[in-house]
Amino acid sequence: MRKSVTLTVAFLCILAVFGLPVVSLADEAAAVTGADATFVANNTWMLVATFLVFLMHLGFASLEAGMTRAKNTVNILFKNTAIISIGILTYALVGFNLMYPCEFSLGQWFGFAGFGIGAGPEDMIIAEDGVGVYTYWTDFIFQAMFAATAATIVSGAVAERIKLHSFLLVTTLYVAFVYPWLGSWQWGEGWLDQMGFYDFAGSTLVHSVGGWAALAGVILLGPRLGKYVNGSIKPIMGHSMPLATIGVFLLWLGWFGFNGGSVLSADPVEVSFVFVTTAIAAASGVLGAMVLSWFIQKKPDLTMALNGALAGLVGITAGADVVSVTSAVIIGVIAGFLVVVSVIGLDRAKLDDPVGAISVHLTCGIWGTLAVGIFGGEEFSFITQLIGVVAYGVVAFVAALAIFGLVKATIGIRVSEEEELSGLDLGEHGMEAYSGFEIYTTQ
Amino acid sequence: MRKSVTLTVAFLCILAVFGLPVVSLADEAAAVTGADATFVANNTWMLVATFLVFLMHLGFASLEAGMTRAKNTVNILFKNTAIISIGILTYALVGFNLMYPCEFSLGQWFGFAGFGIGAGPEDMIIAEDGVGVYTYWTDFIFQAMFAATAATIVSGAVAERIKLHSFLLVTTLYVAFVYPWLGSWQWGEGWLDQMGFYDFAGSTLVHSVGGWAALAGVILLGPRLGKYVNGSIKPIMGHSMPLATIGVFLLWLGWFGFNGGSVLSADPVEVSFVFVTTAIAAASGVLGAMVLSWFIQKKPDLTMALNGALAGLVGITAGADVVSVTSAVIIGVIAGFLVVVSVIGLDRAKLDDPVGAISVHLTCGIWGTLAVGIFGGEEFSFITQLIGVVAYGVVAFVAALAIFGLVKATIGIRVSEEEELSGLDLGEHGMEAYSGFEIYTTQ
Amino acid sequence: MRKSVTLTVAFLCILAVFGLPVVSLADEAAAVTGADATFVANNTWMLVATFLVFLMHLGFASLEAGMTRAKNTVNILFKNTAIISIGILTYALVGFNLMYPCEFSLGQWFGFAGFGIGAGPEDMIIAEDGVGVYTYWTDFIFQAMFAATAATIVSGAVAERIKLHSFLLVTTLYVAFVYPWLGSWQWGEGWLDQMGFYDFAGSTLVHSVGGWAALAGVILLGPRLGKYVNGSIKPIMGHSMPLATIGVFLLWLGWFGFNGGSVLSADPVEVSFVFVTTAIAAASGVLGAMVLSWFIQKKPDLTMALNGALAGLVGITAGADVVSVTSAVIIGVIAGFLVVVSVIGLDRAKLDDPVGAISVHLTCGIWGTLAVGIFGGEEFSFITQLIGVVAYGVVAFVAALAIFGLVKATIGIRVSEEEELSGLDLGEHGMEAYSGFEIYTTQ
Amino acid sequence: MKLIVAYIQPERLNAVKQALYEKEIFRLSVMNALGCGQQKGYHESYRGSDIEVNLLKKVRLEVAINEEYLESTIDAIIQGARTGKIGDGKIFVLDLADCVRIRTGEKGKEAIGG
Amino acid sequence: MKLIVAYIQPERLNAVKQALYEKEIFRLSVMNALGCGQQKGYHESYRGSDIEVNLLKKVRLEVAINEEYLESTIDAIIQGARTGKIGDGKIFVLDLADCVRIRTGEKGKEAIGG
Amino acid sequence: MKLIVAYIQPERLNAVKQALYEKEIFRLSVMNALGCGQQKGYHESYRGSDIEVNLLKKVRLEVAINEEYLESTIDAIIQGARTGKIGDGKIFVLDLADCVRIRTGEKGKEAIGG
Ligand SMILES: Nc1ncnc2c1ncn2[C@@H]1O[C@H](COP(=O)(O)OP(=O)(O)O)[C@@H](O)[C@H]1O
Ligand SMILES: Nc1ncnc2c1ncn2[C@@H]1O[C@H](COP(=O)(O)OP(=O)(O)O)[C@@H](O)[C@H]1O
Ligand SMILES: Nc1ncnc2c1ncn2[C@@H]1O[C@H](COP(=O)(O)OP(=O)(O)O)[C@@H](O)[C@H]1O
Repeated sequence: MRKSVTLTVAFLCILAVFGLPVVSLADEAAAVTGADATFVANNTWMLVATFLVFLMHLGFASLEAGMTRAKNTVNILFKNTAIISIGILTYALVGFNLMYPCEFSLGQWFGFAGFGIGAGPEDMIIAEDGVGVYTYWTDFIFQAMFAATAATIVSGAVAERIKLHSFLLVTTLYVAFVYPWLGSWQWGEGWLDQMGFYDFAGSTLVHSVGGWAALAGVILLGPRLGKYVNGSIKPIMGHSMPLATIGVFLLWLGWFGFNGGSVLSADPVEVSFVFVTTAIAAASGVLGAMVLSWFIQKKPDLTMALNGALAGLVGITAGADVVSVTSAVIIGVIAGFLVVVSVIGLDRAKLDDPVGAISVHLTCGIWGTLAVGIFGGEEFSFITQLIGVVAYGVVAFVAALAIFGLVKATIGIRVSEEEELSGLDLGEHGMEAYSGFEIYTTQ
Repeated sequence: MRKSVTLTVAFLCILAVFGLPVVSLADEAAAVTGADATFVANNTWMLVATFLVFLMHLGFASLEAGMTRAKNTVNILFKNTAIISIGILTYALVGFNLMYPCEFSLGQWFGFAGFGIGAGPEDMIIAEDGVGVYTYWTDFIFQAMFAATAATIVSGAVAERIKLHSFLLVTTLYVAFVYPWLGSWQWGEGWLDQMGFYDFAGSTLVHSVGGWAALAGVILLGPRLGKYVNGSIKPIMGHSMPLATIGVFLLWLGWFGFNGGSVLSADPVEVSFVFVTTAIAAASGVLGAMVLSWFIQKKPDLTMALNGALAGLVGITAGADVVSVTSAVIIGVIAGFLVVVSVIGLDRAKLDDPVGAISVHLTCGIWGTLAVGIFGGEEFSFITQLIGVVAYGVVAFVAALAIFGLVKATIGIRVSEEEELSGLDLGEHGMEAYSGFEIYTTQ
Repeated sequence: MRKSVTLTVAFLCILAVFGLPVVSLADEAAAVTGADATFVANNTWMLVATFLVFLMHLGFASLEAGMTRAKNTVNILFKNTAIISIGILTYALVGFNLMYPCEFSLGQWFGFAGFGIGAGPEDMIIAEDGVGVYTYWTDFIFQAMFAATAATIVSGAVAERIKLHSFLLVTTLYVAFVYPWLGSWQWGEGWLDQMGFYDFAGSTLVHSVGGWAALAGVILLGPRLGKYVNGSIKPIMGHSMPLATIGVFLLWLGWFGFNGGSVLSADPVEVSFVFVTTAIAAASGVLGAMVLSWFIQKKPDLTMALNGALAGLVGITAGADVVSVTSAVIIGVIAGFLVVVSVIGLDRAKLDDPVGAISVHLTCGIWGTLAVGIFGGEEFSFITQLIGVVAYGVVAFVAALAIFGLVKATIGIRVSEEEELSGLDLGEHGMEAYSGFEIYTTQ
Repeated sequence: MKLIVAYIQPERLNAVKQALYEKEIFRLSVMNALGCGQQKGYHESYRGSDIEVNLLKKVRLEVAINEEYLESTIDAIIQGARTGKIGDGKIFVLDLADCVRIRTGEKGKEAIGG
Repeated sequence: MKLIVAYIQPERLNAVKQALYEKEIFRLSVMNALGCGQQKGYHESYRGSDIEVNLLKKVRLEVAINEEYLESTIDAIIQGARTGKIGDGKIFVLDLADCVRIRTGEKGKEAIGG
Repeated sequence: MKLIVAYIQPERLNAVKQALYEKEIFRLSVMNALGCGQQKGYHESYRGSDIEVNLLKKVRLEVAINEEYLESTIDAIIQGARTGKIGDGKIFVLDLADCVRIRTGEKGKEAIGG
């Protein structure tokens, strides 16, 4: 808040942007260079991107709550509130320094720069070619907001049947160690980066890494009671389409920060181009999913259109800055197709993912990463992209299986049948999400 | 995400803004001018405005869903998800080049610069007086977010009875052709611009153009079943006031980008002044609608207060940068009055607009445009404003009637009575918005 | 919207930020200094912060609605819509000039610079050391968004039983006069500022000032019917946990503007550091509240975790720029503990605060202010902080008691028992929030 | 005295109320119900799978009346609810042993009506 | 055995439960209902038009009891629900042919109570 | 003819429907209810205070049948609903004086079934 702005010395600097005569009397003012000012603008944009990515957590919470049953809503909301808290704190404690170790201690495979944050350059400014792009603090907080995303992706897939404390334990381990360690291979300038692998904002590093853990969780947990009965699929409808829609729009909004911030400066042409490809791919994803689901299911399915938007967004994330607008359309439409096919296919395979997290984040994350090799131009190699996808896939999946498996073997991961039937809100929290509303809890 | 920031060369540029000594050793950094930096800041603001306008689509979706019945919620949400997708894609394909043709081919009435986007200046920078204001991409995406708005306005007015595919068809045609063509008359530097007509951010170009189509749709569709029975009005209550309220607050928020971004740069005085008039007019709109509805209806009506905020916002949109703060109060209060009178009046005239879209966007859009002629100062002529209002009104209304009429005559626009009674969610989508909730569907 | 951008003269200014050769031919462009550009960036950030604080009002509306019963939802939403309107308008009329009087007329205790706004410096630019930090208009609108917050805090605490018009009257008086007058003591450079009291973004000036009024209202109103029966506490559950969660995430988001904007410039290091402490304290607040409530209540309580986030945010608000990251963790965790203890304690004391406003804003506001004296370093004195807390406490509480008391004695503040039982939505508004839904109104 | 319980299609409620009013039957109670009868249900579809919905939304009416109104009440309900399509509903008639008006304590025939 | 069906004002439910408890009647079932009786409804208003709400929110109770409790149950309901204002509600008494406790399979009088 | 009213645990509804189907009873109606019986309720907790919930969520079934189906219907409900735990529910049997199919106007035994 305004503390001590002295109006009397305030008129020295007059806005000259649109042709007004410029008078810069103050020496301090004169000493402010264009590079300094660019730094301020860059850093401001990165902070805007940071709060947009933060908002994605509300997006996930809303989407996941809307796509599941009313009796498990408190549980979902609680998990998402806890995740963002755990994500930020563990990233400060170990994650950041594991992901950006500066120096690797094990080839280009592993490094750790120590616990806690604050050990940045003296003036806390990170610059490129002499122009400040953001501060150390901005760097940390932007990355911290990303970190929790991987865990949130898991949350939706394992919803309605996982024990709360087991989930929190898995999440903490995955976000604190696996995500940042794997991230270091690429963004931390590790071996994959050296090899020429490209993943602009994290189709693989964030979304697939989350998606693999989701898949591991779904396999080890098994489907919700009543989902697959006598070989037939009994869909379990989400309880609030408005919540799901709010979730997707907020995620789309957040993605402007997720991708736009991944430019790592406010470079006008780059950031605005990323905005365009991001928006176009999302719109194309809606279109693709809408058309295909209308065709397959005869009626247009809102949840598929919503997943289509996310599919397009995940798909464009790896190459938002290097593919053309036309390619963005193609990537988006195909992602929209893929998510519909994947949702239906996983259901056939009896892998029960209530919100479609695996289809959106894993299937389309892989697609997006490979798409860089197809549409990204000569600099990018499909093979290298494939190597990256496989490397991340193997390690992330095995790590997730190990963690989930260990927790399953010790404290267990699945709530009792009774609790599942009456809902995790009563079982885990002794609370209802919609007190007073009459809700059929027969399903 | 962070790719290769080399910390070691990073300390050359030290923030000098608040009196710290400045050392700019790097040559590259020294070469960055104040104009360059201003360009970065300008473009950043325009992108922020872009995502704010994007968020308005969630605002519309929420508001429209909240103000209609639970049995039509999936349909509303689907329409709004499809509209933003269609809006962005058609605007990329034809809209942008129809609205900003650079050269007109038919007097100052019509021009088209070809299909697709990307044909900007070589460096993609758009500048004024030598200072970059935004990039070509920013220009496109900011405008694209606007385009879909006109269609969304229609969506609310025709809700709860229009066939989904007919609506999508009408929308596509209107957004792809009518809206950008009409827009070119003014913002594309067409005949109305030449004449001195003024519409800062689109009271007429966006809101009235949407409102006229809404009116045409409402006339051709007829009222919802059960709305006007034996000459008396039977109000049909919206199913979720929290959703409606979320919608209006998000719209208000988005308007800071809608109006603030229409400055087309981050010019501090202009943008902040627009923020002030926008906020003041919205607050005054709430006040006006609240007081009048309290007076007329004896009890304060939340939906009227909410519509009042939007009324004030639509009202100030044409002149946010040229009217005084006091005028903003007057414009807002009168808009608040007008929306109440208009909602009640349209109901008397048996024009059934479930969400008040016509009252908010058309009535107050006209008011706002004329208000520039009254409060805007000597440069602006009431007569010219009136000419603009009438010209847009005639053409938009006729075009909308033609499109709606054609679709009505061919594939039909209204769902069957049976479908309307059981709800469009089941009829068009085979889905429920609130699975499990007990809802009276008797109305 | 785009009015007359002449593309032909647009290519003169090429982005040089990342090493491209720079050609600044235009004289106007050359004349733009780094200080000018910094001003643009600063002001842009302040406007972003402004709309974030605006969004907090939606956060409060959602949180308060979610934590109360469905039968009072319209009333809550109406109050919050009215408050932001009243807040902005009264702040323009008297508040701003009461809070920043420039010159005090009564010692350093009271000053008033006259009615209305607009009397800023000629060029409307406010600068520091020759570098523009924001415009007069930005200053006003940022502060105006703050002003209404104090009233919103009260709204939640007195919910479900206060007469609408009485509440609006109290609010208007408190926001127009008490809040800005008290604010002038510190941010207006009054006596407490002179004394060295420090309250960065308003733990005391905003939150406690709101909290004291909430306490006064709760005392004078008495508890809701059925809350305390025969000496035992009967919890009255909120009707929508998704709404409450949306509210808290939006508040957290808004806080990045509330605290980040309170830097009063886009200073990269300062703003980003404030982002970090703010996020860390919120995350720590969640953790603290989660752990303690899990321990006390045996099951993890979502509403406590949500209040924990807000507790951490209120706690860090006074010292976000002067405490270390580690201190932010400690401040947040303790705030999280405090909010749980305070919620339970107030209930024991039969002070019925449906949303926990007093615990969040008053208890943690005091804690945050004192924490500056503990963790803020040598410049800050615990005693001075305590003096500030007490001074604000005494005057705010007495003023609130006086206003509430006067209104109670004249037009009454509490609705009839019958209205309370059937709900304020029917009683005050003749409307339902969830038309069609079957809701048990027996509680 | 009889207690009539009727299940009808939700959208016919207004018509039934109207028909009852015309027969001067002003007292009734209404509940939401799910029903499964001759009408075989319909299909929803969610995320690519088909849902068979065989518990359809119905409205349940209760009307307590004196014997002499029995015929006209049943007629009125039929008149308001019948569309001729499967799913129109059913009327059940129960014997009512007694009836009490809470406000006055009146019992039997007087309590039912006025 | 009798089955008592009562419509009361929602806000009286707690008082009725209390009164029943005092008479040692611990078993009951509760439903939401809309009712139309002597009470003529009230007016809501929405966007400038008046809505006549004549289906008011009520709570429907069902209490199955043995004959000997009939009087005391009715008294308890009246005591808890009566305010003296129109809209207080009605009590309907039906003959109960049989009663079965699902858990044990017990039938008749034993099943109803304990 | 009889009208069977049964209160069961919500999660047993599917099993009961299944059991009824096997006995070829395809017609039934379902409602939400809150119930208070032998089962003593459970505790929720909200903001540090304990809430005793003694009105538990139940599902109320109504099945109208001809006399000859009475035993098999009751058996089917018991079979589907019984878990052996307190709270399994109750079945009430009422005499049904008449039954009308709205669509056709049929009365009595024919109306109830097919
Ligand atoms: N035997 C029955 N027992 C209980 N409810 C019944 C019975 N028969 C019909 N119903 C109720 O009446 C509704 C309409 O029955 P349905 O057989 O579909 O009507 P119709 O015979 O006119 O086609 C059902 O959905 C169910 O709620
Ligand atoms: N004859 C009836 N049949 C069915 N329900 C009735 C009948 N009479 C009253 N009710 C129910 O009882 C409720 C209260 O009736 P009302 O006549 O308003 O009470 P009172 O006689 O005390 O004024 C009604 O809303 C309705 O739900
Ligand atoms: N005498 C009764 N009158 C009305 N409803 C009853 C009665 N007894 C039981 N119920 C209903 O049946 C439900 C189950 O009863 P409960 O006594 O818990 O079952 P059980 O005897 O198997 O333990 C109750 O929640 C209530 O809804």
